[in-house]
Amino acid sequence: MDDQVILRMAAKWLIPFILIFALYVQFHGDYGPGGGFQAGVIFAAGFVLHSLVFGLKDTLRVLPPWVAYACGALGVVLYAGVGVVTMALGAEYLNYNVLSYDPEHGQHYGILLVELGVLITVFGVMLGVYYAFAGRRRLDG
Amino acid sequence: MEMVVDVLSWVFILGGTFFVVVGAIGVLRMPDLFTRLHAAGMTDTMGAGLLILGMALQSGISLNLGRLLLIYLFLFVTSPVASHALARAALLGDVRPLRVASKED
Amino acid sequence: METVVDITLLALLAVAGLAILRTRNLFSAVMLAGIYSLVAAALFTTLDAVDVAFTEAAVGAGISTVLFLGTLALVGWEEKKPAHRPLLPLVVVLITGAALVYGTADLPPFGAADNPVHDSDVARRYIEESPHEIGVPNMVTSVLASYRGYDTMGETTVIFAALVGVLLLIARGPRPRRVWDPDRKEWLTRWDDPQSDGGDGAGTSQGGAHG
Amino acid sequence: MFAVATAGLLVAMGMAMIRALRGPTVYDRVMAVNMFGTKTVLLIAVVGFLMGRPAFLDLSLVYALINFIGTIAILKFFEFGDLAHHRDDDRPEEA
Repeated sequence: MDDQVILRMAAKWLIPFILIFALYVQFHGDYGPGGGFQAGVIFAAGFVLHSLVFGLKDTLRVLPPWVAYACGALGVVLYAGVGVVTMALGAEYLNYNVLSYDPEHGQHYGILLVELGVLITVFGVMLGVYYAFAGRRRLDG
Repeated sequence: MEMVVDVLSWVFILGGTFFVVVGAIGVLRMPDLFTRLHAAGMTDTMGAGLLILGMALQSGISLNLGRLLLIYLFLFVTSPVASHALARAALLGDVRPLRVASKED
Repeated sequence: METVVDITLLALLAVAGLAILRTRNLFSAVMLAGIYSLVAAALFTTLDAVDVAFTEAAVGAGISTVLFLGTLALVGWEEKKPAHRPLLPLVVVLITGAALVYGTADLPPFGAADNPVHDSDVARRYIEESPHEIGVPNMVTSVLASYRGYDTMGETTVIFAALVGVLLLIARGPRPRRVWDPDRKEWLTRWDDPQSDGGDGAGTSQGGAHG
Repeated sequence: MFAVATAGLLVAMGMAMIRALRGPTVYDRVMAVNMFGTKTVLLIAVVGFLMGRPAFLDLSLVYALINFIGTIAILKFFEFGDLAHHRDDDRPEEA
């Protein structure tokens, strides 16, 4: 896809939309369909499109693999960390009621953080797996 | 007023459906890849455009209108680009357009 | 109308599935799998399972096509001829399918108001309490993220474990390649570096994974 | 009105499916898949209006974006045999 000016321009316009739309899916998940998992996949899809159109080498410069791997771990840590915080505040593990001044707000904060954790993990994992597959050469000699 | 909007959206949605079906028949019946691509493009622009216009008239001014416009915008950008990439890849991949034999031959 | 839509979509789904089974070209199988996923998402939508359809939309059409293609880049395009006759698997599948169809006879009718699921204490609790206990309009979110928070945490961990597994398997270390040995008439697995053209047969071990 | 559109879209999906099964070239299949994607986007939107659940439009939006990625991935894979190809790969090394 060397001289594909049209494709490059379209991708340049679309990728920011895809990333913003992923965030919309994430934060609109409380009201409509969607949530952390779907948002993470869509966010990763934006980077996949970048690597398809501009080449993996450029994408690796934008977002090196170690960042993807770190995201994969960070999300789980964030999710589990919310549980640790609720325990420190005197409630059961992952009981969000104590996160704010009243239970309903606490639930909102808890769900927000937990979904963010899911988003980060899914994004990191999808991109990490894609890098692992796309970065290898064809095996037949 | 409501009548007018209803009739208009009927017209647009029926027109969109017509183009979608005609495009699909074209994809099935046309003789080679590039003519088929032309038929498919008909579905994507006219069919999708008219259908979305009809639905937009039905939804009125709301969040759904914004979503419909975004869908149209994305289809408007992605499907011609995909068609172009496809036709280019096919040409590079040695699929030649069918030609009617000219009289000099 | 919805029944007609459901039946048509199910028929398309069956056609796509059979076509995936029939084709030996893995590349067209990937594309048919893309169609399969599109139809499945449309079906989930008509069945009102919007969150499932959303996941199918996000994963099935984009990412899984890309990952399938990434795999094809490593293993080649043609499916190998199976070494065994398909008769026994066919019998097994037919028996299993018949048992499953027999099982559906006992299922409550689709979408009926007095189905057991509406009677269960858990469902009633979620439906009645979640609006003022959690306060999130989308009940799927409140069940997934709050009521079943442990479950979702486990799932997130599983996804992370998938990354670790993929990285352990294919991201590092020597890269195997399949080489056709004309003398022995079979595929061999070579573990030398594909970039350097080392001596023929060096580091070759017999591959047992094929067929 | 939406019922008519739904029926038309289903018929068109069936025809696209036949094209995907018949081929004959790989590009015909790619085109059929891409067209099938557009049809699905429209079908989900129309069914949403038919059932009075316009929240389905979010789904159509996802498809409109993701379907493009799938098509580009297939085309790139078919052209280069891998997904990672970069335009520098085609240039001779400058010593």
